[in-house]
Amino acid sequence: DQTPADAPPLIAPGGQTLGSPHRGGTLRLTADAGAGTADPQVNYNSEMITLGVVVYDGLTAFAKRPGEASNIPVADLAEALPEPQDGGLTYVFHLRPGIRFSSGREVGVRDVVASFQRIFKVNSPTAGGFYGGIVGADACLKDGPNCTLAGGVVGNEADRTITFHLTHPDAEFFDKLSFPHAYVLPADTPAHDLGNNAPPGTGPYRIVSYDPNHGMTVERNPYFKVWAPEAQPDGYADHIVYSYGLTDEAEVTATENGNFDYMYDNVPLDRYGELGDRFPDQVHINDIFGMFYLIMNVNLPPFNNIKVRQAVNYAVNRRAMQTFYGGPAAGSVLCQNIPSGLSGYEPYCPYTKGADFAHPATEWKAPDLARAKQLVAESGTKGMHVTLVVPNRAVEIAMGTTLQNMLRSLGYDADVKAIAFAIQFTYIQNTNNKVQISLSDWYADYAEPSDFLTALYGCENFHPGSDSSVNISGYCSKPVQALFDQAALVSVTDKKAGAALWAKADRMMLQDAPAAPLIKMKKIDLVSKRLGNFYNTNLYHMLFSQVWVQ
Amino acid sequence: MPSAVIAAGVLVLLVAASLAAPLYASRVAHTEPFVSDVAATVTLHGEEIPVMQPNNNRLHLGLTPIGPTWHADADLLGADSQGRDVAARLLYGGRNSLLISSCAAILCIVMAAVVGICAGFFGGIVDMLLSRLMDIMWAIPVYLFAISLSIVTVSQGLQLGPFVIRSDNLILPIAIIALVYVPYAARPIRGRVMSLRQAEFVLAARCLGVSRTRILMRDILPNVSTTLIVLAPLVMALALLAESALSFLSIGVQAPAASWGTIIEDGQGLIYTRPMVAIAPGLAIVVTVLALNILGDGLRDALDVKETSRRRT
Amino acid sequence: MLTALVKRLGQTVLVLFGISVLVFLVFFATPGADPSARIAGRNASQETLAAVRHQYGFDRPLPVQYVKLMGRLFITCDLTSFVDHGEEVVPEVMRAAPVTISLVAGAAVIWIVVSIAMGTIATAMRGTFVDRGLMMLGLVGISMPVFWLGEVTNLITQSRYHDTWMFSWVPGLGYVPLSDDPIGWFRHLIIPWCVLAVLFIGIYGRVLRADLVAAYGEDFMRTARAKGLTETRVLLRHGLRTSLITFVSLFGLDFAQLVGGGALLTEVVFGLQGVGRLTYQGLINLDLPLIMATVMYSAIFVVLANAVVDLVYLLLDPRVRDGR
Amino acid sequence: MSATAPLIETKHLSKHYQVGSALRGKQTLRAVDDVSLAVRPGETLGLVGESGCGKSTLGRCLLRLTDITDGAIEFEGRDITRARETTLRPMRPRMQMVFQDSYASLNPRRRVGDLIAEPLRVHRGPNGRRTRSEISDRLHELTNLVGLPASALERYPHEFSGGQRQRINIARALALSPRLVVADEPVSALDVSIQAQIVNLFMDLQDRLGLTYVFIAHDLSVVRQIATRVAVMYLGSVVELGDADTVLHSPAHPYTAALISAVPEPVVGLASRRTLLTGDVPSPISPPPGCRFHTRCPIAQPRCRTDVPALRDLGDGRQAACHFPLN
Amino acid sequence: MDAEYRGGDPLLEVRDLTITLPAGRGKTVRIIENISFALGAREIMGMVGESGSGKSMTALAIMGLIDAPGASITGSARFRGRELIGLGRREMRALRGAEIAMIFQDPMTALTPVYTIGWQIDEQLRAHKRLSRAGARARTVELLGDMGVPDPERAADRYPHQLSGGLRQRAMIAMALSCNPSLLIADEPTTALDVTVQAQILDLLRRLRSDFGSSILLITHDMGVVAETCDRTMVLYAGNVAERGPTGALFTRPGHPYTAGLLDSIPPLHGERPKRLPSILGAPPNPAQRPDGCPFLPRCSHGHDTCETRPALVTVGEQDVACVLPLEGRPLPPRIQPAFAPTVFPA
Ligand SMILES: Nc1ncnc2c1ncn2[C@@H]1O[C@H](COP(=O)(O)OP(=O)(O)OP(=O)(O)O)[C@@H](O)[C@H]1O
Ligand SMILES: Nc1ncnc2c1ncn2[C@@H]1O[C@H](COP(=O)(O)OP(=O)(O)OP(=O)(O)O)[C@@H](O)[C@H]1O
Ligand SMILES: [Mg+2]
Ligand SMILES: [Mg+2]
Repeated sequence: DQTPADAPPLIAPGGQTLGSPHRGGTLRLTADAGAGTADPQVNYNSEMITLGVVVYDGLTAFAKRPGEASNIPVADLAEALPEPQDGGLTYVFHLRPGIRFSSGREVGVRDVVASFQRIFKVNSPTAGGFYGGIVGADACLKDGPNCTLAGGVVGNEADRTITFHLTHPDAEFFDKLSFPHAYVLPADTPAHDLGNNAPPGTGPYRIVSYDPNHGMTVERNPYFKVWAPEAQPDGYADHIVYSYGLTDEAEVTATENGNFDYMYDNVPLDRYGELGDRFPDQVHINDIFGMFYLIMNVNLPPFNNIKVRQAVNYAVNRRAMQTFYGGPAAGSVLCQNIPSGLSGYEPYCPYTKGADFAHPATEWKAPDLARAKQLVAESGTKGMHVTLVVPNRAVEIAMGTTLQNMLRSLGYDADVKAIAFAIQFTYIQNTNNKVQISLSDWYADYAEPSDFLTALYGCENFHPGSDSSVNISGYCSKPVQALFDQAALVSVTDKKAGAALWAKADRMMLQDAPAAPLIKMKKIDLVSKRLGNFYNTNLYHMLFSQVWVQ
Repeated sequence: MPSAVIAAGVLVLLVAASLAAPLYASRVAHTEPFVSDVAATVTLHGEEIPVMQPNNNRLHLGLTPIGPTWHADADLLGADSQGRDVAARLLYGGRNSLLISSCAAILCIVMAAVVGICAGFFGGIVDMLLSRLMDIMWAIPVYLFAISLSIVTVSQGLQLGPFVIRSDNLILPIAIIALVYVPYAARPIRGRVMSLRQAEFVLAARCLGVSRTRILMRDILPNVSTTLIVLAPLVMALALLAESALSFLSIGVQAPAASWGTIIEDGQGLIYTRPMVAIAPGLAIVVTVLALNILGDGLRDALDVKETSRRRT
Repeated sequence: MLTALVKRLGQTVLVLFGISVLVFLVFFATPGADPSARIAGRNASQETLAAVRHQYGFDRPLPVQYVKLMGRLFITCDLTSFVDHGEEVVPEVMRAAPVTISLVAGAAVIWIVVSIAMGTIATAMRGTFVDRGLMMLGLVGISMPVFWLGEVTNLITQSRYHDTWMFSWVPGLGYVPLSDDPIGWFRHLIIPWCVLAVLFIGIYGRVLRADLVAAYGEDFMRTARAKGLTETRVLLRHGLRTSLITFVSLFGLDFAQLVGGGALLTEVVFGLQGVGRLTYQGLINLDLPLIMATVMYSAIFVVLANAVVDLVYLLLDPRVRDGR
Repeated sequence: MSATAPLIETKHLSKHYQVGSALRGKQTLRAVDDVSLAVRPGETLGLVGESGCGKSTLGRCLLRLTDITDGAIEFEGRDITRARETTLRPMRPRMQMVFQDSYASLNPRRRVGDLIAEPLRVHRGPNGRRTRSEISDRLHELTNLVGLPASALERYPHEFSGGQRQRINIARALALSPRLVVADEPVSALDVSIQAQIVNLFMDLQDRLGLTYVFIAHDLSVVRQIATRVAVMYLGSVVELGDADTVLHSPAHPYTAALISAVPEPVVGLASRRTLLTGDVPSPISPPPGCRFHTRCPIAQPRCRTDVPALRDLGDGRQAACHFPLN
Repeated sequence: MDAEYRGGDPLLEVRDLTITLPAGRGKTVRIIENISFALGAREIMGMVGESGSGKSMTALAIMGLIDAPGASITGSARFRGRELIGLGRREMRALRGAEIAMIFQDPMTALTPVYTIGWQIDEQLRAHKRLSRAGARARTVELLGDMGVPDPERAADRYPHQLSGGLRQRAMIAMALSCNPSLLIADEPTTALDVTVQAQILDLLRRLRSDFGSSILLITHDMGVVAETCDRTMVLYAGNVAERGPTGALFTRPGHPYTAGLLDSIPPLHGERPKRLPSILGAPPNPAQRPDGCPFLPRCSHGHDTCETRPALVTVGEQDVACVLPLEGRPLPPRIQPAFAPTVFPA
């Protein structure tokens, strides 16, 4: 039996590591509800993905290391990260031998190929976005059930290689392969959404049962052996049990009382003081790639006027937004589209008191209402009716109220409307709903600037009349789009040059101001007293395999 | 009926206090209860203190609104998570809550009276259809309706002929609450009308050649009025409780405006640190509902006298 | 007899049909409620969206969708949630039912016992301050919003005074099946029971007192007293027994409504995964299959309860039995 | 219309109710069964019988206050058997009713003046719609007529005693100067001392206004006092019909005889002379076959168990439904 | 002992019974004023009077069943020499149903609708006697049989609503008699019944005296019922005794104008039909607005000055009369008894 000590325990930033390494026991997790299907190729919810990373593997994986190091893809089921060939159009992976699914079967080349076909067969949400660049994906998107990806993903059983052919070079190809939807599942996994029945995986754990309204039980995968501790280390706890059903408030109380070791949901704001006073050692604060931003519809008045959008950017009190999110410890003011920690980030803030595009500041200081009012006056849109749509959650409503005050002080007849959280995000995307301005949050799928730029403002992501149109502002600028494309292309070969281009694109877009970035969020994790070795990865929060319980 | 008189007094007091909300906010508390201001300060014992108090613990996480100071000019009942004076919002909230619930109660009683009287008086197929309709209404989840309506009204508003109802229009919660409790109120009315229909004085009226409509208006309706009057405070109490849920679903009272329901919802998130934010409007609801019920009981007793003065033989 | 049954059944089907059509229409009339994009996932490509739409049949005419939905709900019973894709809603409701029944049954026992005690004591001491005090207490119970009361109770028992001797025995929120751990079951539920019962204690206590006081004026009570029976016997065997008829009919409907999901707020506040919470989940996620399943379940329960109440009426009241 | 033509006449009138719970199945209750009667102008027909024998139902049928199952009714020579409410409405002023329960028949929420004026408001007078002053004059006339103080008009029914309430009822029934008044046990609920006042009032009014009464009562002595003719009902049917004095002095039907004999009279020492019937009135849902009275009849013969006796003329202006009439 | 009672030791002796009830706003109203009477063993005494004259109240006071809050009962009611007014609850309960039983007007509402009549009779038996269930039921069936209920065994298992009015009243009587009470108070036992059934029940009541040896206080407003059933009669008017005495005397020579008026206003069933019925003007006074003097004064055709003070009961001949006329030497004329009814059925 291998000890998990193979992966050196690392001290996570924030709280303390308690106790000594301990293998065994049950890790008890709580969340207010399950998070959809247990099919890892379909589920797109961070709650499920966080658990999935200790159950499944792809050819590559984001390194299971604490902090920044976890942004980087490393070889997982593949022997090594291959060098791109054909100028970034071809990748050849060698599959590691001797790895077994929790069903006992060894992972073979055909499992890998089938898994990629399955992405399209089950209409995986990222099928188009992430894997549309594979040769043959077009046909698969049109006719999922008969997807072969012929010529796109080619397996060779004899030398255990899998060759990918892309239609165009992709700097983020490894990121996409590391993404959970590209997990390798047994080839005989049914080609439909599996619902509550999780398929076998290769990670240290396997899902024994799942009921999205009651809970989930996870136990060790008996066939697991560590092959690359960086990609998939062994776990400490013998069992992981998820219980659903408590409200966020109740989750905090229960975790404080030691009934659970970790709560998935965000700690409600009003409990922060109590946590700081009584349980500081059990709280861990970590950066995540998530932000709040105020989206303006560039096709609807008054926000079809660039001056108005800039005015909003000048007027918005980012500090107040930060306060509503829990103060400086819980989030940082965000002035630009690329948050810190990503390539392309540069300290840069044109929209603050005493700054403009000619003289940008490095950080946000205060709103510039006078300037904003002047811009509004110039735009001639004063007095128009503006409706701000926010999701009906306490934090967003508080932010919305303040933003409404801001819009009113700019001279607009402003309303704030909170709509059901469940549909808020699809609702604001659809141009038919004529949403003028809306508040939303956004989380990155992986640590690349494109996830904040191309995804949210790329022309290809604007689909009028569709519920799926993440370019909510409807922004599409030829020069900016050209920069996006160039940055993506350059990044394939030269990350550094690419970063500079991303930064340039960000600055250009900021001037057009299709949105007003507000804050970058942090994740505040509350754990039980007995949980040790808190271990945070940037993308997937606490890594369940690396914490121990006494 | 001294208890009923006291209850009526309490209600009058509540209404008066709510009406005086602007006075309280501007003259006494010197606060602007609809503007969130996280940087605001209040003066207490000559000392300036921030309304949103930073947590000076190791983590410096979050801000906690000031708790009850018990000084009318400085956040009497404390502040909410947006730094707004809870006491002032409570008074403003009373206006909306009382308005919505009383209008809803009246509307509900009127609709229930129409339905109950038609079902009870005409009987037969009319009764069957109306009763089943009531069953359907009773079983429909209100909140589904509310969520849908809130979404419909958010952007374009609800188009009703020439009228556009926006989501902050108080007609919406009033109408929804009224509709929801129609089956509840219509049932006893129907029963009462069914027994009245058999009453000898209705037979007497028919014998006099009085038309059905006139019998309905002159003989049935006045006798149902007792039932209606007794039901009204009960429905109003229920409406008060329902209003809170609807406000949460963005129907009716919209942020930053307040109602007791929305304040409870705000307070729900503060219940562990500043329970007063939720407890105060909760108590306001309890007191109002209590007073309404006592008033209802008193009314019933008072109105019942006439019916029972008849000596039992 | 048979025709009456058939008629009743017909009306029931009519009601269920009406409710389902309304729920269905309301759902699809809601802008943004189209589940395709939510099922497809954030940032899904248009092709994926179209594929999902086709796969779930959202591109079919509404009546076809309705029939399919109803068929899967009632006939094949394999209707799955839009949100938790593989989740079959019918078994889910069935799994949630025992939780709700545990909650409601326990609360019912409490509210019946306490309200009967309250009603009879108040009647026996009518006019005194005990009577007035009890009735006032009942009113306070009626006036408290249940979710508020639940939160405040949680605040006290789970957080503020959880460490004191008074509430240290209170387990965390949630549910333990009776078969697994009877004592745990009891300890988990006792507080939710009380909170849920408070409202009904108020209502039933007051209703019972009113009925009992009215019964006091009845001739048969006078007869019973003239027989030389003790006051207690007169009150309990004659007064209470006859007043119980209203009580029982009220109880039947309330019980059914609660078992059908009416205890939604209590379940949510106390983290009990019952039918009410399921309804709540369905509503906040706008998950039509789940909403439909819980609403239909609740409606069937209410209709069933109506029938049972009629039956119990027959048992309790010999007059009704003979159709007089 | 000739002088002897009946004001109201029923031919084989029947009224059946459907009763019983849905669960146990419906049953037919024959409240009134095959009744043929005629009431001539100016006379008083007394209708007697035990509780539940169908007196009130018959009274209501006469005025078409309920639908009729079978048979026919003519009022003033006009067939009103199937007349609709709208057709009947113009005839209502000429046919009125006074009810037993003086309280229940007055809407407790309306003032007495309002109640009495109701028929005046809904029906046109001889010169069109009545004016306020016409109505008020008529109200005072009516209160005088029935012996109510003028102040009564402003008060509510519950402020009056039973006797006064019955006067209000009578005033209302008389407001439109009807020809026919059906009085359904108008004195049964009253104390004896008040009962006499009301009976006198009825008789006075008949003298003064030439009214025709159908007077329903279960008290034989009251019926004897007021009626010119008497119809005795048993289980929905008329068993004896004839001149009041004749019927009550020498009854032909054994039931009538038993009824008379059972009346307790304020005369000491009479009790021993009673002829007691045994058993109770059978249910109208399952009436006995043959003569309906045979189960309690002291002189029943085997034939009574099978043959239904028809109402036969006995010569002296009397009719009885008995195979073996007395006298 | 009042002048009128001439038997041995009375079974029940009521003296100056006064019942005062609160009438709101701190006022009180005297429902019953200084009523006295005595009832001998195996005697049937009638109590007549119009509705509201206080008949039921008197009976309930004797039974200790007045529990209206604020009610005050003064005077005395001795049963076998034992004071009933103010008797402890427990002692009263032991008497009630066992020694003194009561039956009520409407047998439909006076029986608990949800229990079989057998159950209800058993209950009374077992409340006072140590009897097994089966023993109680046997006695119940026997009693029902005694009351002339056909097929008593099955009747015992029926619910009140399943029985006809007559049978229900028989069940009530059986229940009242179940413990062999020495005093039976019957509060309008036949008012809700038809005449033919009423005759049967009255017949039954009369037989009780011989079969069970009970005394009966028969409350009614029907002079005919009294004439037919009672040995002695007491006439109540507005909470006061107007007249009392042997029934025969009272009917032939009524001493009080009210008694006379009452008797006259009953339409005769035989003989001459009066053109108009003699009637008493007006209506009985509301207990709260009772005149200070003779309560009958406002309606009395003989009223004069001396009636302004309340007249005391005086013995005139066989009766006691609360009227000044006999004392003033102007007694009412004797009443002409109506003719006897002919026998209709062949013997
Ligand atoms: N609306 C009705 N539905 C069903 N049955 C009825 C209805 N009205 C009367 N009956 C029944 O019809 C029969 C005759 O009733 P009706 O009231 O005419 O009797 P009655 O002679 O007036 O009796 P009473 O002296 O008690 O007034 C009774 O058995 C009664 O129960
Ligand atoms: N609980 C009570 N409170 C106040 N007044 C009462 C109460 N009970 C009876 N009374 C009044 O007492 C008076 C006598 O009532 P009681 O019932 O003894 O009359 P009664 O002679 O039995 O009349 P009836 O013939 O109607 O039964 C009536 O005026 C009645 O209104
Ligand atoms: Mg009748
Ligand atoms: Mg009485």
